[in-house]
Amino acid sequence: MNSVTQAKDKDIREDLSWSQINRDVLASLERPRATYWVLFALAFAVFLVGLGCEAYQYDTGLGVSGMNNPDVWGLYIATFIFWIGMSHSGTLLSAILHIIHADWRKPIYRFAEAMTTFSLMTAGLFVAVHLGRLWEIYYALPYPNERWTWPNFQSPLLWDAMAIFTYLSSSILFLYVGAIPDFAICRDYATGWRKTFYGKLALGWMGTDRQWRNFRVSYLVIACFLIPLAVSVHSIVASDFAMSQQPGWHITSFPPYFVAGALYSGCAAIITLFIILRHVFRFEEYMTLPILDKTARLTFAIAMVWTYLNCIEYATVWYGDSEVAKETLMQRATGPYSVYWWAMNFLGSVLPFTLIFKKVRANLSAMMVISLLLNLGMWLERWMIVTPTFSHGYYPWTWNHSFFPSLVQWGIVFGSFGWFGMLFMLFCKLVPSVSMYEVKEMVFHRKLARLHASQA
Amino acid sequence: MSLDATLNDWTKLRQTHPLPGSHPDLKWAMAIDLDACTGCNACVVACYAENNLPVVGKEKFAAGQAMHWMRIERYWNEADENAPEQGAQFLPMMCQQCEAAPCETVCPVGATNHTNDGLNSQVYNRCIGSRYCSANCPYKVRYFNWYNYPEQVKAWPEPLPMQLNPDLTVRTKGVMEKCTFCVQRLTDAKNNARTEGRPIRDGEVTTACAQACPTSAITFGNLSDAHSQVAQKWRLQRVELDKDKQLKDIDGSHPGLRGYRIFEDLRPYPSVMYLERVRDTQA
Amino acid sequence: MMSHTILGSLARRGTVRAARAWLLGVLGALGLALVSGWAWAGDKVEQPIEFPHDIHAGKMGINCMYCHTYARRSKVAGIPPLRKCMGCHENIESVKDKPRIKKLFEYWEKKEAIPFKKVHDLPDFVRFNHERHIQRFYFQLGRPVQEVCGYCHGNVAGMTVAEKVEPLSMGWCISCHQKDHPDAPAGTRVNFPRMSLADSPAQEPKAETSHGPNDCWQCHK
Amino acid sequence: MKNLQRRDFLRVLGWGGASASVAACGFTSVDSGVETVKSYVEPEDFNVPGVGIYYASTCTQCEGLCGVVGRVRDGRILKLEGNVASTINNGKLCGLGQASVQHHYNPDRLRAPLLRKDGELKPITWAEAMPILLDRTAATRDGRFAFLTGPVSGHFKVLAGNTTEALGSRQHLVYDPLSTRINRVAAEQVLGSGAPRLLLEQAQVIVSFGADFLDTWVSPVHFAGQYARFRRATEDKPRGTLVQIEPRMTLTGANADRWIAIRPGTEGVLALGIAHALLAARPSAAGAVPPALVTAATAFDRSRVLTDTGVSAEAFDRLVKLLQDRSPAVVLSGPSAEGHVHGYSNAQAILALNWVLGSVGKTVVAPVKSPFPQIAAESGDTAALRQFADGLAAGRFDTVFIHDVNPVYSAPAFLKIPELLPKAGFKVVFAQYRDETANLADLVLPVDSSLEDWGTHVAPYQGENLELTLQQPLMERLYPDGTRSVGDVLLEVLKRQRPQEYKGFADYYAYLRAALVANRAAFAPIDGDDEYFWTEALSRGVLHVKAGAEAHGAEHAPARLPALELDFAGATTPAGDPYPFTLAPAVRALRDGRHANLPWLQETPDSLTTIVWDSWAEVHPATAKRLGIVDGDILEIASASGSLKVQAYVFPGLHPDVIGLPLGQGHESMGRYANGIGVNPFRILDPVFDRRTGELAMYATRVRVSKTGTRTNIVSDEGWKSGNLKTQAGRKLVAVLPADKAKLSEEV
Repeated sequence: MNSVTQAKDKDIREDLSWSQINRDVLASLERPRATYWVLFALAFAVFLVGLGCEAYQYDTGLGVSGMNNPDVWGLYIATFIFWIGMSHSGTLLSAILHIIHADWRKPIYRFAEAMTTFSLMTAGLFVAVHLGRLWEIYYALPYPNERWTWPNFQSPLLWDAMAIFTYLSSSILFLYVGAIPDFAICRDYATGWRKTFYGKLALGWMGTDRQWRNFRVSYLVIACFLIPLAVSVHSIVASDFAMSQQPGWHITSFPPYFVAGALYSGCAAIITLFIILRHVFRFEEYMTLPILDKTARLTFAIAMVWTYLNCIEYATVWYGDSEVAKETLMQRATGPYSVYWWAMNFLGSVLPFTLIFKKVRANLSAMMVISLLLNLGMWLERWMIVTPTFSHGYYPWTWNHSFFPSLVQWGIVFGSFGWFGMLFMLFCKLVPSVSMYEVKEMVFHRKLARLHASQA
Repeated sequence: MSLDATLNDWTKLRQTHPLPGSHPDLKWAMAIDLDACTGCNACVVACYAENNLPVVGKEKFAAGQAMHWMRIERYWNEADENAPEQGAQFLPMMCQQCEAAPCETVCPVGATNHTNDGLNSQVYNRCIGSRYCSANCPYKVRYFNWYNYPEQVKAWPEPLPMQLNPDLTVRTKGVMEKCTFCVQRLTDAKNNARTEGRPIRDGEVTTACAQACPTSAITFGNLSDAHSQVAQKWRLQRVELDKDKQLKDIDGSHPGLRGYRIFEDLRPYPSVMYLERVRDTQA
Repeated sequence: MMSHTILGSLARRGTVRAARAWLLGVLGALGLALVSGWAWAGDKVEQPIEFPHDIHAGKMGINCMYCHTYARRSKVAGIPPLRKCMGCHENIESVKDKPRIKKLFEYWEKKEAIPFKKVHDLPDFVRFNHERHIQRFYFQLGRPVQEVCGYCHGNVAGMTVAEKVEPLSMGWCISCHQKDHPDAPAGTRVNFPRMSLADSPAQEPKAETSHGPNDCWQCHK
Repeated sequence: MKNLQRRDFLRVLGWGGASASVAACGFTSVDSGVETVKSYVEPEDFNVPGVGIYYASTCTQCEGLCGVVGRVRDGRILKLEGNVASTINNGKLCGLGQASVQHHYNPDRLRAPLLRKDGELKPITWAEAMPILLDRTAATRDGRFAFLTGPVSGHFKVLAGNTTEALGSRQHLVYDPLSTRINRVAAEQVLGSGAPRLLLEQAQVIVSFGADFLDTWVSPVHFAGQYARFRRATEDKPRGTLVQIEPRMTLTGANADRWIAIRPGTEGVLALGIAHALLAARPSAAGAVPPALVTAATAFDRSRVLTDTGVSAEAFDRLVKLLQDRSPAVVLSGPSAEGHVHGYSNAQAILALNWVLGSVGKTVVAPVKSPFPQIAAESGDTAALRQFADGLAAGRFDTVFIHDVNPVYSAPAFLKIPELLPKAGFKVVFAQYRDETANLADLVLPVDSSLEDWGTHVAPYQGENLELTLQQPLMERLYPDGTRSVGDVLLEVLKRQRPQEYKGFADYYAYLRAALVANRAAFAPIDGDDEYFWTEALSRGVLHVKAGAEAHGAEHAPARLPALELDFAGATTPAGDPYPFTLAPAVRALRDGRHANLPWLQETPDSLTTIVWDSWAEVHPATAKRLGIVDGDILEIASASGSLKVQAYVFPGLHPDVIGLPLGQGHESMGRYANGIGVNPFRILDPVFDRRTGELAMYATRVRVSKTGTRTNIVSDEGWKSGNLKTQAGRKLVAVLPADKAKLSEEV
């Protein structure tokens, strides 16, 4: 009884034995709940749908996406930003919280980081998908070639590509380095092909204190390197818009606005996956309600920041000198897309207030729904940046108030979720999605702390 | 190789307005007299004929995927929208060949550049179809090949392909295209002039639209040649290429001036000057 | 120092060797990309009549432009009209019985053009202008015609049917146009990527502004 | 022979160029030995591969007959430009003219003659076709022959006439669905010439009663050029002012300084009202005007005119004042004023204003008279079709030739052409496409496109000097065994009928050449032998006909206005009409539908509505409001003679009692680009005819409008799908400057 209440308000039970942690976590690699396979199959199916649509579009031409002269970007770029955004939470949890020594992050940062990596990969897909001539994509790479040409270094799109690739590679590195000790554990417990597999990954980790020392330092270095990178990436994505001529796009406050939005949707996504993993891998002991509670509070805070910056954006337009930009803003609020726009504002700024109730934060199913809705809101935000602006730009003759993406476009967008889910599920099955050694540290420190307290 | 050139000239790359006298020899430009323009569409068809534009058909037109590089826009007065006693207003709109073109800076592969004779070039075979240029074009005069018109859509059933102009390509799926001021004609003219070792004569070459226009509303020529017709028109209207505010706008002292450029306040410095439509209010 | 120790620790596992292999691989790929432009391999083309350039241009030393008469007047060099061949060969009794000449006469009887195969073909988005180059190098700079044509077509006087000996790739074009040889007018030098705005006269000499492959449209259509 | 070499030059080269450029800009093979390069066997030395050469010819797309030059490269005609040598279009060319290359390259062209065998049209060869044609025509019993053509001129007219004659018939019927005959007859009567020269650029005011001279009327490109000069100001002449008065806005109306919507059919009343007001203010003018008109005018006082025409008092007074203040003026009468039962009276009253304003001899002068009446233009009329129909009904024809017209499509339903045509014994249709009429023929002979054929033309409306324009092939036949020149065929017929006269001529080309060379004295001198004359003529494309001394100048206009026969009965419609609206058929680039299969024209947005690839019914906003009609509603437009369903387009440029309906669409058999697109208003025209000329009254059909309940999306270029934006939304795109502020005379 006592221990139960203990478990309720503590981030993690302090009487967890090392061996139990290993057993529980390694179990996730062996025999997850059946839900896992259901989800995986679902993700895979959705991915196949997207793949089909893309194949069709690749062969027929982008026209099948229903895009047209004013609206040349449609959902692809919107969803691209969305996925870039998703990627930020991982860094937030693992790197930032790591540096500020918030140890409650430890059980959940691993999958958050995986999320970073995979959502970046998904985002990268959209860059390719929305190209008219995907097969010529290498023109954008600055490499010495027989044409003796360079890409255009002025183009924010190029900065984008560079930033994203840097971010992707370093976050993969971060993820990998952070997991080396766990790979070693897997190696020690595994048999058959898995032994060699984890053996290779573990890079011969022995756990000697020299290794630990180097490990800690390098981990810290990458973390410090990653944080500014994460911020810069989304700022650069924002500059795709901020640096253009479109009314309602060239707004100075876009970069921070985008970063906030990114962290926001990231946190929401973490909550979703948190709940899913907790269920399918029986991680009740590690992904505990108090941690969820903390994450939820963090989400709420970021939601407020985002709301603030959102208002800033409207204000800058409203008090700015560009009549057309103002017109576009009004168009969003009153025009054909107003439904989505209001939905976006409601989901993004009002809904988070439900998170101030402890009851809600403690209710898994409620949190599941809310987190999904928050992300829907964030996705709508991206779409509201792209489409209404195109549909009502400077030039009235080409206004198109009735643009709506074709099924092919939707198919590809949904497919991307399938692709992400597939990779993520695969990852959780192959790599411990809870960092064993860090949970052990956590438990150890907590114990220690209490001992000190009791002695004092 | 010219990465160093790029880096050396970084400041120049970030330049946001044209330098005076940047085209000492050649600067192609237009003057379009909206009082003469009757909206008869001759220029539009001429453009189709000259530039291998695909006919996309009703369905794709409805989807907003038309490929007319030049379009005639028809506006009614706000005042008499229901009884247009002043008639309609027509505006031929094509790529304005901006001096500080918003489309140029954003292209990831540098497929659209500024040429030395002041054109905004579009290199079809370099384009990868990111459509960023179109997104950034305030006039929305860039047209994207949403489909493979020559092969898959079959926009030119036999024997129509025989009409295609061999001086320029038929663009394929996934590339951006736009009005080029009939650059294939200009290149030939420059070539002949060079062979004969002389500067290009005014009126020696013109665009398909200008050539067809039954009322000669479109004047095309070399703005750097002070005696060319187009240069005279610009001068007379006191419109200057590298200004974003013309005399006309600055003070009311010149009510008679008709010359203006569209969206000048966005500072793209277009190469097309329009002359205001004139209406007799006594009639 | 720090990173050094890290490497040190990893070195035991021989990962540095792996890393080195990686590096080499990447460099190799780049190198390949760079060189690929020179993989031209102009294979010999089967022609309806194996025209002996070596005899006409080589042995006889006939001026290229005597037959290729369009090259100096048009962007397209074209193929000499049949009448051109007959102009001489009608009166050259000595070779009338040679198989190739027989073929020639057959075509002439049928009043039918000889379907020669294109040897030096460019992508259709490229606008190469023979007239320009011949006007400059042959007429203005007075260089020997075989040298001038040879810049791109190689030593045709040494071949029977023409063969492609140069890559004719964009980089290859630039390799000339970028060279600073004394007689290259400033304007024919190339910079990529082009600046977003026309360069000020201060930066580029006047000669450059109106011509020269400084703008993409000079060569791309 | 020169000609043969020319044709050799026009032979298509192995056109690697374009075929490749179709595949261009994606991956293209640059491997050696893939493409072939050919050259001509014996080229002219001006013939350089890769260099386009321009050849002069004539544009036969409309009756304007502009001179054109075609850019020919590697044996392919690529594009047409205006011919600067022609004083009709002075180097300019309209969209319709530009599009004629698509008639030439049209994928739906007939490539072999068709013969009706057991009810089916089956392809045969020319070798089979010609004997059949010759025998059947030879078998025609005396005089039982009719030749229905479109407007003709030049030597083809002569050939057609002679063919008809040779078969003992007088029935060479020249049919033009969009005939301007009422105008011609009235002008003949009032101004002394059917096609007087209009010096628009010298006028300060143009008042046009529905004459769409910028887009479709008589000689649009010529008038557009004049219009530009008319708008320009010089020291001695201010910018001209255009007032357009019509029930439905035409392109010309859209360019007017003042556009006045008038109740259809009351144009004559307004004209007389103006005359009355002017005479009242300036009795001196009455000198030139017969008392008949003066008295006639007195009946039309201001108040009556205003009530009849529905023109606002303010507009009326402004107009009168304008005409009083500024001179010279031109008054034009157009189809919408003439297409009524009293159209002739309207036209007379309107044209008479030129006398009242003293324009005759100033801005309206007599044209140069042609010394060759036999090749002068013969503009068609609709009476010819009625005559044809009557002949068919009476079974008066053993053989009929139909060329350059499509009566089955363009005839009003009440004429029952499709039902009557079978009554003719043997129906030969010369056609480029298997159109509606060809479908009913016994023998369909595919003809050359206008860019493959020879010909001479004399435009009905001439510029400052009388011109004979030459038409020559700009390219070898696309289908050498498939198509032939009508001229050649007729010549064959004539050789069969009158061997003696015609055996001299190898073909139509030889005939033309002989004819012109024989008459070279009549043209502006070209020295050199006949050979040179001929080549020179071809390279110019235009021959200036020396006008006889007697033929020049204004003195040919009658000294004073002859008496008018005015009869406005039926000008105003009875109340309680079951058909409350008047139908205004709008003529567009498609003209009478003969150009509906040109993709460029279909894809080019209509100037005023910007609608593409479709028909539409124009409804005035007020009317739309009253009937609850919005854009895209499918309406049923019903007249007493038929009905059709078409999408609604709310259009301000209308008199509220008028429904606008564009002509030219609604083909059943005109090729892939025309079939099943839009509706054909010709079908529902009422049998109303002009009292005097018997011409079909095109603008007199009364209709009723009802919603069918279905709706569609209008496909237009106009701010497409943005709540149908009609204005500039506060942007400065088209700026307008009041004329009194502008300093046009200082401009270049």
